[in-house]
Amino acid sequence: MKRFVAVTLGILTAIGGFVDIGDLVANAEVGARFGFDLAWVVGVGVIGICVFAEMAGRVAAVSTRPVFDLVRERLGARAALANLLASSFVNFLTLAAEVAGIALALELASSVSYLLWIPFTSLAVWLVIWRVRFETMERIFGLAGLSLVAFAVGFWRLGPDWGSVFHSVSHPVVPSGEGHATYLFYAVSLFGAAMTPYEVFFFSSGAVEERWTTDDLNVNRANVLIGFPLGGILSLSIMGTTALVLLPRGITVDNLAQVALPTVLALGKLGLAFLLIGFFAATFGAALETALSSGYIISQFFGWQWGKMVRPVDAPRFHAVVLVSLVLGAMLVLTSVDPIKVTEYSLVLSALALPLTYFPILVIANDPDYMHGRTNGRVANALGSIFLIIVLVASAAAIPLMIVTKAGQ
Amino acid sequence: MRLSELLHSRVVDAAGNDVGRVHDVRLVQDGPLVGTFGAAFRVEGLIVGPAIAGARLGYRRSGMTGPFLLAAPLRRLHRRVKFVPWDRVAELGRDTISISGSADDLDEPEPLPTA
Amino acid sequence: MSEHVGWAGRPRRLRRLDAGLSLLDRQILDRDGRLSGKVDDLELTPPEGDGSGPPVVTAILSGPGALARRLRGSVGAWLESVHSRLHPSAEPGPARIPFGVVKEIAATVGLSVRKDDLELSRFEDWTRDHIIGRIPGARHAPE
Amino acid sequence: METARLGVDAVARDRTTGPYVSVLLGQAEEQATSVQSTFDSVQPPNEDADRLRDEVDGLLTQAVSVLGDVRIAARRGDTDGITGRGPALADISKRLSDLEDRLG
Repeated sequence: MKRFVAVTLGILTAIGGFVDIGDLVANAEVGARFGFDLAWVVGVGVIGICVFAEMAGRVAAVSTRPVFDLVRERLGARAALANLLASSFVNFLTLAAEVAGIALALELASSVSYLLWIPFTSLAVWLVIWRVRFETMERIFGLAGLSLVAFAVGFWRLGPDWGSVFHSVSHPVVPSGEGHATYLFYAVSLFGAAMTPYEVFFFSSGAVEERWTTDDLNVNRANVLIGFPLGGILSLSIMGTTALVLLPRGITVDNLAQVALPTVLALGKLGLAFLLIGFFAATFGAALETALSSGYIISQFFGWQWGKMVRPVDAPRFHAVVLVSLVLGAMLVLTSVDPIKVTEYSLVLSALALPLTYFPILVIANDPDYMHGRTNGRVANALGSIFLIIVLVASAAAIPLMIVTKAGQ
Repeated sequence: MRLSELLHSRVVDAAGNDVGRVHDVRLVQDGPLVGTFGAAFRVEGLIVGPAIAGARLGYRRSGMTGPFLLAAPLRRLHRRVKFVPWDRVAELGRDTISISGSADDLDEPEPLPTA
Repeated sequence: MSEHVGWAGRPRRLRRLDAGLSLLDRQILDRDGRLSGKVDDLELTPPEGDGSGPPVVTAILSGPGALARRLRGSVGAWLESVHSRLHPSAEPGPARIPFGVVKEIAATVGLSVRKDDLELSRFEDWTRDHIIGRIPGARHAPE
Repeated sequence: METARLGVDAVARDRTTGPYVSVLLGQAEEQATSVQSTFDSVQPPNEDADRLRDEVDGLLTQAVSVLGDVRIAARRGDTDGITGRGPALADISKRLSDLEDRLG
């Protein structure tokens, strides 16, 4: 059990990154529109985030430097500031959407409008950050988020024809009725969702919060190799259930209730109960991840004391940033702007900012002054280089595709 | 004077030929003793080269060899980098630093080791 | 290359480093390991005496007063004006950490003093005293 | 429409809970309403289009009304009220998709 609990940082990071409110809906939407024809992107994204999260975790364990320190040390103050502004904006939009996402999950359980829940959900997120120890927090929300495995069970119970599923995953085509640009737009969004920078900000800062050392490199690898593929499997399961049930009926997905529908049909009330717990835990986890990340990266840029490992009075500016982000985020979603649209746009913006985060990680993971003999091996460097190119391409394509396709419509 | 006033400045030689931009400032620890630190660092010279991105990524040091995709082109670019010893600095302007003599007799900086 | 005789009698190579690469933008830790700002710039001073010869690194400059100049452009100007407006003295300079209190230069820069003894933490103190410190539970570590 | 049919189906097979279904149906109704108002705001170019417009609009009005009834039944926890409207939903849904096919 102790060994299993050691990987909850990876699980929470991945759940927050792969199945937060925007991704829950985006995965379901992609399944209902494209079937299994975009599943390969999730696979590519999982490998990409594993490669870079492993490097970031290793750097954090060996040199005790979290990712945003590296960004500033290698890009310099000006480019790091540009990254800080872009990443903070994405973080903030995502945080606002997650605060609403928790409320949407509560609405499904209670049928009380999500807008009424928002003041309580944002207060609850803040209380957890204020009072709960980092390890306790990651265990509760990481493990509770696992109940989203109901999606995988639901997919299996829906009894897909495995042969044809494998065929369409391995031979993707652009479905008739969808343009190539739209297909590519969703591909970039899914890739951006898998690689959102706040995952490595959170993961590496979490590693520092837990005081990882060189002895924890195996824990790092286990976290990465269990957490992120698990997040990917959950994403694919959601896509699969909607591809099997909603696609044949021509249903397009735009809310959380529809995301659950195929699994509810397959598994009934018990399945619904698991999904509701999972929705709650995943959106809550993502809210914690983004709220903390906003404090982490601003503090790490300026060199302020940050973290939950010290008393709040000892990291006052860090806690002030988190508090202000939460208040502003709650105010944004209380305007009844569609939280799901908010995250869809933030995913595209995040694809744009990816290289500014992943490039410095790759450079420093090769720097013997930081790594003391734990620099990248050949495999890590080969994969890192390939994914750096993919990240650059996705970043360059993100905005043109969004304009051409009117954000995938 | 601040370090940032030197970084990125343009460097020209006595004949007015362009030498490049200041990539970095090399320090050596042989100044007067200060507090608990020991000998202070003093400026040894300027590392000057073509205005390229990536001058700050650390590929000037001998131990930085990966990944190939970055290391190969950056190490090649760093071969065109020159070292200007401080006694060659003739005038510090706002954005331009003039050096005495010709740029042709400048050597490459000695590569620093990594840990 | 000049060589010195180290304290143990063995010849020791002088330590050299490239300031932009190995000092600038690094995290500063105080005596107790607390995060105390970044190396935002370095102060270079002409040597004592006639002032000729190579400048000596006399201090680390840290905080918005130092960072603003490096950012240049409108963002830098904005940061500088915020800094001088919030600062009590009429012509605030950047916060100075004399190099004499530097203990170690590695992936981080370690100091031999506590951060409260430096003039670094004005904004931090204000945030603590007026906002965070007033919220119940701020003085206990999370459990 | 189809979302609502699946929802009603789930109720008939006792596979779901009241709050969930009422949110699901409420959102389906909202969607149908927004489709109808978007459609109504388009100016028909000629008389043929006028006739078509009336036909579609009539169908959409029926759809919104049935969806409203189902949603209200779900709010009240009236299972029979929900499942009893299954056939009506199926009928309107089929006519809408026929119409869509005809228009290509």
